Amino acid sequence: MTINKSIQLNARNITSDEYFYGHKACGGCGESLALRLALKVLGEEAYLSLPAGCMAAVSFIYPNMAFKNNAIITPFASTAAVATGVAAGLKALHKDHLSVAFAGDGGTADIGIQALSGAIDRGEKFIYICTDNEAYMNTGIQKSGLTPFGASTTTTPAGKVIRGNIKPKKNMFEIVAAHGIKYAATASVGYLEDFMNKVQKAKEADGPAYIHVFSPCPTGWGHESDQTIALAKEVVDNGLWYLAEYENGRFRLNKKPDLSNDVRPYLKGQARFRHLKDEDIENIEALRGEKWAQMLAEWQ
Amino acid sequence: MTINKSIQLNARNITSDEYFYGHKACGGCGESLALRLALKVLGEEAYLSLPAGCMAAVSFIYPNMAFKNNAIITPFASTAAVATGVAAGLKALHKDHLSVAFAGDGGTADIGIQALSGAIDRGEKFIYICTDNEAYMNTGIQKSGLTPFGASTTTTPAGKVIRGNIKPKKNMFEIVAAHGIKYAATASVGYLEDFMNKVQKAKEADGPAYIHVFSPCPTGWGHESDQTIALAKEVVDNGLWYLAEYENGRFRLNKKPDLSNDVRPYLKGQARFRHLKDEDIENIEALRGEKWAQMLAEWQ
Amino acid sequence: MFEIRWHGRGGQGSFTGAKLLGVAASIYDEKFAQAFPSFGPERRGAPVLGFNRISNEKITDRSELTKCDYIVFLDDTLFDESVLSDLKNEDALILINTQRVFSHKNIRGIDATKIALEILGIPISNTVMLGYLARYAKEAVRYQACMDAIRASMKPSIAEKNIEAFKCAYEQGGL
Amino acid sequence: MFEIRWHGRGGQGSFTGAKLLGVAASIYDEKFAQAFPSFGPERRGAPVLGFNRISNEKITDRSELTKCDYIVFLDDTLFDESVLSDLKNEDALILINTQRVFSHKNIRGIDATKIALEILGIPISNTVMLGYLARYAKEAVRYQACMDAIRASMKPSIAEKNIEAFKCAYEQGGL
Amino acid sequence: MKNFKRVPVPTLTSLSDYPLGSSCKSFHITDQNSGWRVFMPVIHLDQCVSCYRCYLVCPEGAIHQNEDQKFEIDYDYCKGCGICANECKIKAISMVKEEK
Amino acid sequence: MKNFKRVPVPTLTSLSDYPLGSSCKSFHITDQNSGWRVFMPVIHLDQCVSCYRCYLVCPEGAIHQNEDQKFEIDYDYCKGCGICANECKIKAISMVKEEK
Amino acid sequence: MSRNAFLNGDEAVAYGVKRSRPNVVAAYPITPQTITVEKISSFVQNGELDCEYMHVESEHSAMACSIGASSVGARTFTATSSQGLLYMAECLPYASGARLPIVMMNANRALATPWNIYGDQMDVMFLLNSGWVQIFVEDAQEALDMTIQSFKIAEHESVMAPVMINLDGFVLTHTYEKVNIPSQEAVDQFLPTFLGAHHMMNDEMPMSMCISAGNQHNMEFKIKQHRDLLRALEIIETIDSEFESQFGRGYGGALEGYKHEDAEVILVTTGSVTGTARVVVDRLRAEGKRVGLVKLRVVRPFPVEKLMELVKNAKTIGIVDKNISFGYEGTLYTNVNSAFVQSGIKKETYNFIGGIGGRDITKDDIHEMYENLQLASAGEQIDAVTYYNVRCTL
Amino acid sequence: MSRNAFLNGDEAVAYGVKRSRPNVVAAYPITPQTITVEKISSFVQNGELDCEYMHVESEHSAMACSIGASSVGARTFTATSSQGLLYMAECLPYASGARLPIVMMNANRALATPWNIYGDQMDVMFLLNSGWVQIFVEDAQEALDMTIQSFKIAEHESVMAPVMINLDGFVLTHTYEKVNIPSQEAVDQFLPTFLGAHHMMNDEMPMSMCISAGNQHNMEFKIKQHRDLLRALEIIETIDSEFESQFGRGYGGALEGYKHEDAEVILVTTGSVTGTARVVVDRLRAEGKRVGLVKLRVVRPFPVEKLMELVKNAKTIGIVDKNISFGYEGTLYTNVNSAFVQSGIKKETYNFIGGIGGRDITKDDIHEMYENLQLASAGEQIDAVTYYNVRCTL
Ligand SMILES: Cc1ncc(C[n+]2csc(CCOP(=O)(O)OP(=O)(O)O)c2C)c(N)n1
Ligand SMILES: Cc1ncc(C[n+]2csc(CCOP(=O)(O)OP(=O)(O)O)c2C)c(N)n1
Ligand code: SF4
Ligand code: SF4
Ligand code: SF4
Ligand code: SF4
Ligand code: SF4
Ligand code: SF4
Ligand SMILES: [Mg+2]
Ligand SMILES: [Mg+2]
Repeated sequence: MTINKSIQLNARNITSDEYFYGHKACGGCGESLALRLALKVLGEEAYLSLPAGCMAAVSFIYPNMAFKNNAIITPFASTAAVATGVAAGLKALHKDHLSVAFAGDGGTADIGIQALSGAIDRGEKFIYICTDNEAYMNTGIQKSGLTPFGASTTTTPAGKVIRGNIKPKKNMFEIVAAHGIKYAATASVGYLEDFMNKVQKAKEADGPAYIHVFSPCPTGWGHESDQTIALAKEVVDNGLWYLAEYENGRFRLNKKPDLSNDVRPYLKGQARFRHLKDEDIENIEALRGEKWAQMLAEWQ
Repeated sequence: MTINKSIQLNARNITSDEYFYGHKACGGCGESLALRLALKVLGEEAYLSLPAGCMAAVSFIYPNMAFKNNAIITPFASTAAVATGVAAGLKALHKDHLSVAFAGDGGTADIGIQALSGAIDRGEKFIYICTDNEAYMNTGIQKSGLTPFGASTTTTPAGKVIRGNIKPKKNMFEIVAAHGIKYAATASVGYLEDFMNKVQKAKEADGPAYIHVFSPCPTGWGHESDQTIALAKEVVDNGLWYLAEYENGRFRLNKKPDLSNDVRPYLKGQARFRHLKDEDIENIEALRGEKWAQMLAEWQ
Repeated sequence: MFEIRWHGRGGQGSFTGAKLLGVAASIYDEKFAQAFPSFGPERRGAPVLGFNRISNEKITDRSELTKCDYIVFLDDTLFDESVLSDLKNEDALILINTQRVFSHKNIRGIDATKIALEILGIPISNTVMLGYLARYAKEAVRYQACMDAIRASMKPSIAEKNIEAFKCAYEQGGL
Repeated sequence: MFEIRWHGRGGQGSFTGAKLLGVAASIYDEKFAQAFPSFGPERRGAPVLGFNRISNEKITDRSELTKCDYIVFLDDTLFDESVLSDLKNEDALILINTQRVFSHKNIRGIDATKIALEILGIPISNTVMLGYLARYAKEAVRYQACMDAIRASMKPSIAEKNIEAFKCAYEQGGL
Repeated sequence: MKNFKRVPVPTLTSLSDYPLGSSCKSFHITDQNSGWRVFMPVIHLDQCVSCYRCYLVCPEGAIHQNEDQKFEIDYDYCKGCGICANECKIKAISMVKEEK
Repeated sequence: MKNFKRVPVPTLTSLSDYPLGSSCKSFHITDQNSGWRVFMPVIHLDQCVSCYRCYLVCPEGAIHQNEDQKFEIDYDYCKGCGICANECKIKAISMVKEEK
Repeated sequence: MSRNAFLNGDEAVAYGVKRSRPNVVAAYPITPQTITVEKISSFVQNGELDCEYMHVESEHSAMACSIGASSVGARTFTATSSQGLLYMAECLPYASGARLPIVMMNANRALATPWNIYGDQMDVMFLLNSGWVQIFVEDAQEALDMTIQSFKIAEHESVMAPVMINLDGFVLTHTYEKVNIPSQEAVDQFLPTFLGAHHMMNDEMPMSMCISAGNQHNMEFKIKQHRDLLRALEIIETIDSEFESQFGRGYGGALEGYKHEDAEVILVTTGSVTGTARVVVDRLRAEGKRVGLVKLRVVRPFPVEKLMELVKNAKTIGIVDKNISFGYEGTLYTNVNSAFVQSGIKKETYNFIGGIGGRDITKDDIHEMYENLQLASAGEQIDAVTYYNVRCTL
Repeated sequence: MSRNAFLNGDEAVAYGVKRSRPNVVAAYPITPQTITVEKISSFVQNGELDCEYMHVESEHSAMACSIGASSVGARTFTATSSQGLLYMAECLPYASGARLPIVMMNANRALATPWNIYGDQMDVMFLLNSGWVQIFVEDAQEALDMTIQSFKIAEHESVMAPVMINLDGFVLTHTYEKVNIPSQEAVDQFLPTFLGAHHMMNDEMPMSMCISAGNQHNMEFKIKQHRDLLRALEIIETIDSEFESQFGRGYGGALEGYKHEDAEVILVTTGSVTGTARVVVDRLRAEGKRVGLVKLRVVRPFPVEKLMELVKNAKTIGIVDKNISFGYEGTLYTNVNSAFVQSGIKKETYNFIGGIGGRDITKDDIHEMYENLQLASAGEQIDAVTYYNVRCTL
């Protein structure tokens, strides 16, 4: 249970070229960092598909195009469909390039899950990277299926009767794994080498691959823009997020956090959790406990 | 590992009333039997939602309405959405009735999976029953995500280059379970008491429940109409289908088949498998072996 | 313009009969032909219809076909006297696969199932009924064209038997 | 008709300033007002605009606002001399939150951030700039209406401080 | 089904005879399906042991217990699929060719 | 980015100057983002130990190693988020108020 | 007691919804509709509105959930825009065929591709055949008032059809102005609790809904729906009058004329551009020009007769379209032209297309439209279709 | 060598597709389109057609996959109908805005609710604003030929737009007739391999596609698309002529007149009903009646000028619509009427709505339409819109 070391990409041996530049994301945006580094692993020959969402919105504003790669914005619901269409087209034309999709949590777990499920099921090679900032950010911080329990969003505000979001996060990683996908992993921009190496494994997988990367959003979460990496690390260290892989039909945990870590420092740094009462925080800790109990029991 | 005996519904103690009658399904249709018996468990107060598919097509042909219950045909992609809309409407109007969805394999695993995923995620009580006849039957036997490996359908015909469907069935039951649903189960019209009792458990579940019932289709599979029950039993006995439950976050197998059983008698009775070569059949047996290895390892 | 209606059950091959007739008239003869099934959500076992139009000129009419020159029944349980009113004229005929004897002047019967069982070994009587129809509808379709159509449309393994069945009905008008 | 444009950065509250002005004029005064933001996919940190129209008659105009009576800058790094051409007439003014000194006859500066920091304890200068605007745009909006608007729109805990900040700019035109 | 009554086909002479929307009363059955049958099941009551199996497995719900506790077939809706005959363990049901 | 060149804003005087469809050449960057910054990062090269961390974590890719192997910031695209400064373990980067 | 508030169009709709006391709201976020659903969520989370709020996973499901809820008799609201509207397209004739009185706000926005979040009316014009009542509003007050009216129209037993309220994206949805929020009591009086209808699922007489009807019957179902929608025009007028007598604000029903009676040339507009045109009309009238305006408030059912009545004295008519039917012309133009032909009235009509993808329609543009209409009236040849404010040569 | 076969419309399209050698086919089944995709699958599984066949999970994805494939320069085909067409609605202007030359067969079928699998044209008429070239065919041969032509139209560098080929459900899709299948060599000559285009993703100059364009630019993108689609009319005519000279079968381009030159009354039709109308025209001509027919083959771009040319000698025009825009009238009627107004030509036009939900349009119906048109010509008052074959009173 250690961070995978089989392939060793790091800041020094990845390409110094940039394939994602000049975009209009907010300063300190976690998603944009995930894209930037993923592309350094994937290379400029990869064909990219991105649905509506922050990353598309900040990167294709005519006449400013932030990707060096071939890239296409997809209808919001059809990231994986367009990406596999691209893959099929390239295959039919005998062009040996990788088709890679990047989508947000809403675009993945909600409106895009059907296209993703179908694409995995078809079994053709492509990579899908979900950048999870835990809400619909591009439209102004609405609740998605991956918004965590307790978070205040604009559609689950901290109200007098209902205090923020009352549903836990969807188990997107496990849902994908249940499709019997070739390779799937979770990651965090707090652990960037781990993330890059997982992208590399996805690249080498013999079929569809999925990576779910936790990506803080200063604007949507209400934290200082310089805290993005720190929060993304802390959330792994306190067990509210986990690093894991699914390969050859088996799950593997990459890192075991100290579950006695207090979750408060993590929550306190973010406006979206500021309203939480002690009982809410206890609930969050309880959910964490349940999740880890299940993972530790089943994923060894 | 025995068929669940906690609740004991059987032919003698279910209601003798019929709530599904005079429909235009083919003689010997497995799906229609599943519906008929499920309704005897659910009762006539349940509100039903059915998408396009054989069951809707044969039951709502003006002026012939085969359901005694309140019932609505839904757009093909939105069974679970309509059903949860019905549930929300009933709740808002303070009417305490169950909302139940019945959909085919295509309507569930392909075009309807997004609505289903969203509905489970919202966590409100409703029951979703997938009647799996392993293809799009209403439109004339096209491959769905639940068509098994090797089956010839009209979009995966037994051709000179490609012999039938080359993809295994989607793991629909596990995908649903990965959502952390309250109750999920697989069943077969070959084991009707088991099915009815699972419907009863779904009814009692405190949140969304899902049942996936294997339902032979004489027309689409090319078997004699009187073999429907026999095949649905045989497929469980030879391990090509399985009876299982997911409850409180845990899987449970209800029946362990004899995996040394030859799959040929089952396949031979069906025109859709008639073209299979020995190597294809070996492949089917290998897939069966893998699946059971996984289930036996993880679901005990 | 000849207009023909076929009655059968989902699964009995009545529409295949209509298609064979169309192929014969339009591909293996100089005529023009349409063949179309009854449209609808019919399931296996439910009564279904098939239709033909055959003409010396190009057929552009796409409306439903109501009055017929010939009505063919692949199964006598589907027959009902009321269809007599769908006949186009005095000479129009109803052709039924039956063991029964009909005395109406516009009705002809043949035990096509028996022929099919004898020659083909299965109770699929569409090619027999095609032969029976061709026996009467000589202006609509030629004998040879029908045989060519069967040969071209069926797997060689079964084509010859079907031609034999066809011939039997065509030539003997039954046994 | 008074037309006003606010310049700020995503997150600085420039549009809140425009909204307060609109509330003051149309709810706490007898005037009619519109307030609308610049429309677009701007992210936090990017320059954004806010607009007001204020009139004695009902405002139905929905077109873009180009020439202004007042242009307010919440951050002097956003200011650029070229905006002078957007002023409607000789009397039109540009009001800037700045420590710098501008000598142009149509430009007035105030160190709003300093006032905000002193009175509110945070560098959010929109109510200060509203006060500074109200000081000049007396025909567009009344002093009392602005205070009512702030009181009604903000949480009591911060409303009074903001009124103080507003007053400071309104009365002293800076410190 | 026991004591089941079909409803008459509605007379539709004006648009107001048509339902509003795309709705119709539930369990509004105007048709029968007996025409679908090629073979018909016949229960030999002398052999029948009232095991309920045929009643359970009929996809049409066309078998029911009548007032005398005997199993009976509603031939208006039986499609002749043969499942009951096949599933009756003691072969108390036989399939016979339908006559017109 | 090292040696990065912006392209000029296209002149669009007739419809034929517009791209076909909704396409545009990739990496067609006409804008800069320096106006977004309120604070700017300054690398103190004397302290820097070339650990690559700031380069790795910058969401803008605005930090690169120049010809002299020194880490350098492309101020045209740095948005001043402060991540680099925060992540530099030895605090070799400081954030200073942007002046116009 | 009614009260005044400074609201944008989206918020105004949200208050209209709150006052209408829906049982179920199901919606999916999309710019520029989001403020409406955010506001409604906050009403719910604050306990100010007692309804089932469904966080759905897509617009197709937003409409499908609405169909489900409405089909058991729940008063149901949803809101969308642009891509979302098209994503739920399949469900729109579905709901109207089922005669479900769902009310939906649509924030008019451009369609991809290229992507664009600004306001034009391509989205709704795409969907005119959907069987929904299509209402366009001009300002935030009308948005609030029509939200309330819409429920009453939709649920009227002779209408029983879904209603879409169209608000121009940003220029209406995001522009704040003073809005009067009527009191709950007054609205309750105007819009009583919805009690369901016989064709909906219910416990007394279970219903089968959204059934199929073969070629024997389908046409009659569809003609009935069409007939009733045509007849709804009258009810829309009546409800607007009732609203006016209770709240003192009326909108002229399906169409409102402005200085049209003696106008020689008339511009036909929908939505927010009407307001800008009013300014231009006033100016031109001040100069003595006989120009007028007709605001098309209801585009389905299409008010042929009333339109003919309002423009009857004019010689030349201009139709402003914030949409293009690619390969033809503006869709309102097509619709209005047909009204003339079928009424047997010959007028010269001209199409002014503008505002695509959020492009401003300026007062100068409208001024020019009027000038062109006057030239045409005077016998000069002008193009049938003109594109305004295109920033380069064709 | 070409050969004759007895095919239904769906199969004819499948053969047209096979001959066009697509690189990618992505489709989802729906009655009455299924036969086409089944046939194509069998070509693929038998090794007769070398293409990537994608078994997608929905129509939205069918079109999205097509967009993906086409955007890298692959020749792409898909097919759908009715509910499926509406389910992918969002992707249609998406593809056309991106100028992707996708070809799609649409089996025209009624829209739910009530559900109905029969043929009418409500589905395509719902989508006329989508930026697709809309072609309607009359028989199986035309279906096959137009499939081949469609790829050539779509991929023409000045058109570069997706094309939809509409076949009336069942009456065309399921009706068998003799069809000539041209040889592969001949088709290869007519339709060369598609080599992609500069605006598509490629290795030489990477492209960003389906980008966003704000209010500064969006309108120009859209106007360019619109302008090019209008100009495509001419190319459609040319390609049809080229096809005719190579294969001996031409269809008259966007419109085909039948005995129209000296006709006093003309019926305008689309699709299969044209064939039935031909029979009636012949009969009436035999009786000496001056009746004619105009078959509208291309509805987008809308061929205003050519239509005016073909009907110019007629006094009264009838438009047959197999669709209703609820709350207005038949959509073709609306479109044709506008063409008259913008051309400044005054004719009396009448709308004949029939065939909804698969209701037969009989020869007697058409006979009656002609009779009514003649009455109208003679000055009698007839209704602007008449519904044919409604089996009960309104
Ligand atoms: C069909 C459709 N519905 C809604 C939208 C509006 N929309 C665009 S981006 C977005 C939110 C994206 O959220 P997520 O996928 O989490 O990405 P993020 O912006 O957070 O990176 C929404 C709701 C759309 N573009 N298309
Ligand atoms: C959006 C949409 N796409 C396609 C269809 C066509 N369609 C109706 S039923 C059906 C197949 C249903 O298959 P399944 O869900 O497996 O149910 P079954 O008929 O096998 O019981 C299809 C493809 C449709 N009605 N709507
Ligand atoms: S809103 Fe969040 S995800 Fe979107 S660009 Fe800003 S920081 Fe990134
Ligand atoms: S096709 Fe199959 S599933 Fe459909 S009604 Fe017939 S037997 Fe049942
Ligand atoms: S299955 Fe046989 S024994 Fe059992 S009740 Fe039926 S007929 Fe009688
Ligand atoms: S034959 Fe089939 S339908 Fe008839 S009673 Fe037996 S099981 Fe039921
Ligand atoms: S993080 Fe600090 S030490 Fe490391 S390279 Fe950057 S400036 Fe130098
Ligand atoms: S401040 Fe942010 S954007 Fe600027 S160089 Fe540092 S990490 Fe990059
Ligand atoms: Mg997100
Ligand atoms: Mg199925």
